[in-house]
Amino acid sequence: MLRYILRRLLTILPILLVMSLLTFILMQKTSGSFYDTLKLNPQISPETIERYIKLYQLDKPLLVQYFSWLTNLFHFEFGYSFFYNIPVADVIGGRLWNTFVLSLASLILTWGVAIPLGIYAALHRNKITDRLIQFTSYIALASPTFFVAMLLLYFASQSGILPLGGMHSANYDGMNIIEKFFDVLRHVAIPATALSISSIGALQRIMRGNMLEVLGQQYILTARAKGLPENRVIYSHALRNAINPLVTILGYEFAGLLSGAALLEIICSWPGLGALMLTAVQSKDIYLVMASFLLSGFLLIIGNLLADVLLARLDPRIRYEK
Amino acid sequence: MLVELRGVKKHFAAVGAQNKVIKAVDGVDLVIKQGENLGLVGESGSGKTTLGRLILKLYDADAGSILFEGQDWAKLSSRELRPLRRKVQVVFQDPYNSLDPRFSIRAVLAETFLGQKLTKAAQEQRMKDMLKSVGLDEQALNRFPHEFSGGERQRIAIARSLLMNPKLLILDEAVSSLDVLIAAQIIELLKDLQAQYQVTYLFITHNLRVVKKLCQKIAVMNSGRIIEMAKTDDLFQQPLHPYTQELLSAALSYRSPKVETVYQFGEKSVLIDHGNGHFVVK
Amino acid sequence: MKNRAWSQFCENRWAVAGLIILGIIHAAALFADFLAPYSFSNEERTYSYAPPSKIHFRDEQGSLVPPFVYGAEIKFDEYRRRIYQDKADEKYPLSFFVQGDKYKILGLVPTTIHLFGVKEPGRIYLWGADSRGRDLFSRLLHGARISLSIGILGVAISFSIGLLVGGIAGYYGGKTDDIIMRICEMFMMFPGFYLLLALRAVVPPNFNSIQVYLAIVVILSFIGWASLARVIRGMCLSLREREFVLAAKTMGLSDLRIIIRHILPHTLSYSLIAVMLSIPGYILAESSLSLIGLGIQDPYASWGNLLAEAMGIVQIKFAPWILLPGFFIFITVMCFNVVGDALRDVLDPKTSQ
Amino acid sequence: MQIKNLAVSVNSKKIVDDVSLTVEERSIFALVGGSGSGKSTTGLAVLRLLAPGLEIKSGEAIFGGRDLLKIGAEELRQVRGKEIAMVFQEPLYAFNPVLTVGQQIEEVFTAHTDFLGEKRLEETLRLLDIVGIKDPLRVHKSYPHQLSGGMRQRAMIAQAVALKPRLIIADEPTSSLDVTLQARVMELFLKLRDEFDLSVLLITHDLGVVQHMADHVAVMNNGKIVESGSSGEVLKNPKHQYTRELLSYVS
Repeated sequence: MLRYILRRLLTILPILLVMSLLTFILMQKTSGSFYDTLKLNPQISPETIERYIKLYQLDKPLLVQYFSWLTNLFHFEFGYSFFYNIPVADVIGGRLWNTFVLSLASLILTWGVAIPLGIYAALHRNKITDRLIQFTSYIALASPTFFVAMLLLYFASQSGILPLGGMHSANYDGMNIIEKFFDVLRHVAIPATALSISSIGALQRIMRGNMLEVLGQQYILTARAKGLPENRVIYSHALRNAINPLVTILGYEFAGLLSGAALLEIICSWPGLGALMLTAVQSKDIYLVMASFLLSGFLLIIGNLLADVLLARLDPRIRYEK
Repeated sequence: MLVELRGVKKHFAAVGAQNKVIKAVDGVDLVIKQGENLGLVGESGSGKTTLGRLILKLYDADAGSILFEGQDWAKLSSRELRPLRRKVQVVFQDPYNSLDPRFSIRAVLAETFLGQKLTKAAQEQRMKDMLKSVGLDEQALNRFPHEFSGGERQRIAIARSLLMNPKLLILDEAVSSLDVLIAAQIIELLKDLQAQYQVTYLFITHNLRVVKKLCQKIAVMNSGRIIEMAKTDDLFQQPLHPYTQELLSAALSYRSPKVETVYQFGEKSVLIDHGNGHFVVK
Repeated sequence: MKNRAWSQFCENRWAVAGLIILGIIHAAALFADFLAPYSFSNEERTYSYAPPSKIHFRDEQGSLVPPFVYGAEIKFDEYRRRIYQDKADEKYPLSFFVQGDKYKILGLVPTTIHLFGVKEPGRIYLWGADSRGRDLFSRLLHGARISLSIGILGVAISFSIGLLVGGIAGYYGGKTDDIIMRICEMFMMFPGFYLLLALRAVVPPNFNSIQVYLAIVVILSFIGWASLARVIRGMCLSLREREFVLAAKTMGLSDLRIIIRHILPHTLSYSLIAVMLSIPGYILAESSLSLIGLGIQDPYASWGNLLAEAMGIVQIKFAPWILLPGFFIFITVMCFNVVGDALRDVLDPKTSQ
Repeated sequence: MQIKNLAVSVNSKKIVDDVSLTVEERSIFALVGGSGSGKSTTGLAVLRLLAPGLEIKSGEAIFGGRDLLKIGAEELRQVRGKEIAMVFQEPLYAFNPVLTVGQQIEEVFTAHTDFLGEKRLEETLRLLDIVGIKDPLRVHKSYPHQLSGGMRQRAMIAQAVALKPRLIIADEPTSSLDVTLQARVMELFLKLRDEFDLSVLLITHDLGVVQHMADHVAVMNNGKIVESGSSGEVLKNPKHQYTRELLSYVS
């Protein structure tokens, strides 16, 4: 299992390295080097400038700079944000958590709705309710997340029930822990819903298909022939087999989830990694771009590992080489 | 001597596990004579299918040599090999997979004429004749594989093979996925066609009862080796190796003497002649 | 075989409708200059957020006259928002094949003829105007050009890469296959949007519009080829072992013939499905990028940057028509999905067996 | 058990037509036919396990004084697994891949008895031992894919005899096994019949099996029984053309 995890890490690391090198060099070439930006910025104290020039060997060739940036990463030194005028690490920590909250909320919503719907539709195949679910799913599947988000924001502005952006209310700091939880929940509702709509459509369709396929399997016949109650046949025999393939998909879904989350963070001004990355790209804040990019890869690895561990627990046929 | 195998080996890397090889074919000597049908019998994993594909040159042998009409195909370039290939043809087990689903039966059969100078009319006539010999209507030409039953597809596959005028036709579990009755009809058909087309069969199967009708000689395979080889009647009357005995008693009477199913062989175990062309591994 | 598939496809009424709609949208994009009364950059700032023009067929007396629109009288409310009212004495008849902005038919023949329009200083806003008083209908048609062509170009490029790379991996197998597949996995596993942003960050700021457009196409293809390559490779790998291919091999057919006649045709129907189902991804990616201001830049129009106007919630209330680009994206994506799914039902041997 | 005039149809086309047969106590009854003859459908219909789309048109299946085709769902459930058990052709597919073999056998006890966990385990291990599995504890903890084909089929049979049913319906129980294993599994059936006093409805395409195992035989073709009788009688002296054909390919 450990070896498998390492292997997974090794697949994602090369792309992070190559991409970061590419970004590092090209951004410096196209929009000015750190060195110049740093020197020209009157808001940064000379001491700070001195410190970073030494830390990142900014007076040396680009490749040397890249490697010193890379080695500094291992000391959790992410560089300096020109846009925010503070070290990148200070900006980014909370952002990572916020993106995680949004992704998790969307994931829970998607699975919480799609799985029961899929099961229900499969058990009521071709009945009117099933057709309705399939039709709605089709529409949901084609709805662009950003468009859904805009519509939701518009309706929220008309009704005033939900906040129109951000992650906290103004008086967040004065709340107790339960109030804080519900405050975040109210804020996350719109971006998470928008992010989930089309995934729910897709996942529901897959779940329904899997369930129908599993119900036609012979072990279901065996279970019935054993005289098991119908509930047990469906929930203990069919369900697990129908869900397992979905967990496999989950690994690849994380990439999509993070991408979608990034877009919605921007639209709903959710203070996450994606929104940060956009600011960084727009303001050519090089260290921030690099750090955001690397951390998105980090989030992805965590998500994938969780999915793999889950799958290994659920399906005895999966054995990662020991 | 149609085909001659000498010390043929083929090993595969085991899937998933490193440094482990599956010795699919592990030192096989075998001779197939013109007109003498050979039944190659073994259970799943015995290496019989791999052996068939080695003779077909779909795999390259790791060791040993395979001579076809005295010629070693491994020494030929792919350009030299291609025209020779038509001499060994194959009918596979799965009738649903052995015909390209996008080809009409006419297209399937017409492919056999590539490289031959035949007029369209002559081709058409030969295809029709062939379909008739395998017991199908000439209407079949315009239809597609999915419109036929499993047995009919096998007949088409046989027709395609025979249109190539092969010397050797390998039947790789060719009737195993068919219903008993249909299987028996196909066996009868093969028997009838043999005289007409001057072809020799190598029948690969797990079912001793199937080869009994068709083959003059039987070779029993286990763990990548041939463990016994004899004329069909001799083998049925006097099986010498305990595994053959078990196989026979299971196939004919559903009684099983308790013996090991997988045998280990040392490097030196060889086939010993017991007279009258009856060989048993020592 | 082909005909059977086609007639089966035609039985699916949704799919046929989808195909027709896609045809109309693409044709409209192709002839956008002619169909649209204005060019994409023709602006009249006094008409900021002008509502859709009402086309009248009857005059004040109620008698039937050639269609016309009224001129607009602009007032301001207490929040200094524009209020548009018809001027009863200013009528602009709607005419066909009128003179207007210059353009070239299909980029070749210069002309000034537009399908319809009204005489200056009157303006016709079929679906309303944007903040700068540009005609949304015209901009939507021009935007369709960019949005749709990015989808098609992007798929074409990444598909060529995917077919080539997947074919190589599938045909040679072994080590080559291993390495290529590791690379594919890397691309597939990475969150595309972050990759998109990172790549966008390295596009020089001094690029002109066409260069940005091409850069976006290249970036999208660069991210998208991997999943197609993986599928093609998988198919080649399994086809190679199919018994009819083995049989063809024993018949002494050449590798080239086997690949062309027996292997590729089997990947083609899948490829067609994959193309249909992946175009929406490219359209959406371009829209997202343009929506957040990193894609197609004003004054050029794409559905994404048109929708960017709707990011301000206030505007939606007073000019709801600015949401239209969103519906167009939705309809197009929907149609591609419907057609792609129907194609799969018809062509995928797994479901048709 | 007695089946009377059973008819099953799909889309109003009859695939089992007017089938009647009687399985005596402690006997092995073979239902023989080619694929598509309706023999499997007959077996499934008795326990009302037909796939959606297949419909029982008429007939009775009398078992222990009740008509299985008429009793209520709960009563039927009590019969399934407890009084009539089934063994299927391919044990790899007939076992749920994500549950251990032990869990699946124990389910039979959970569904029909109030045995506690320990008693269930004990019983299961005893059953696995009876069907000739050498290390029952390992098999109990294994997932289906970890066992060989022969082992799986033995475990399947253990599951079937768990509650000493009076009848086992075995649908091609050996067709997916290698010949040598086929023989061993068939012997197991004979042994269990004697040990548990049960009857077997053996559905097969292989008259060879019938020859050595069955007391009675019925030959099916195109949904109809074309010939039936004691197996010695039918095999020695086949009346129907189809039986003769089938038989000619066996010897």
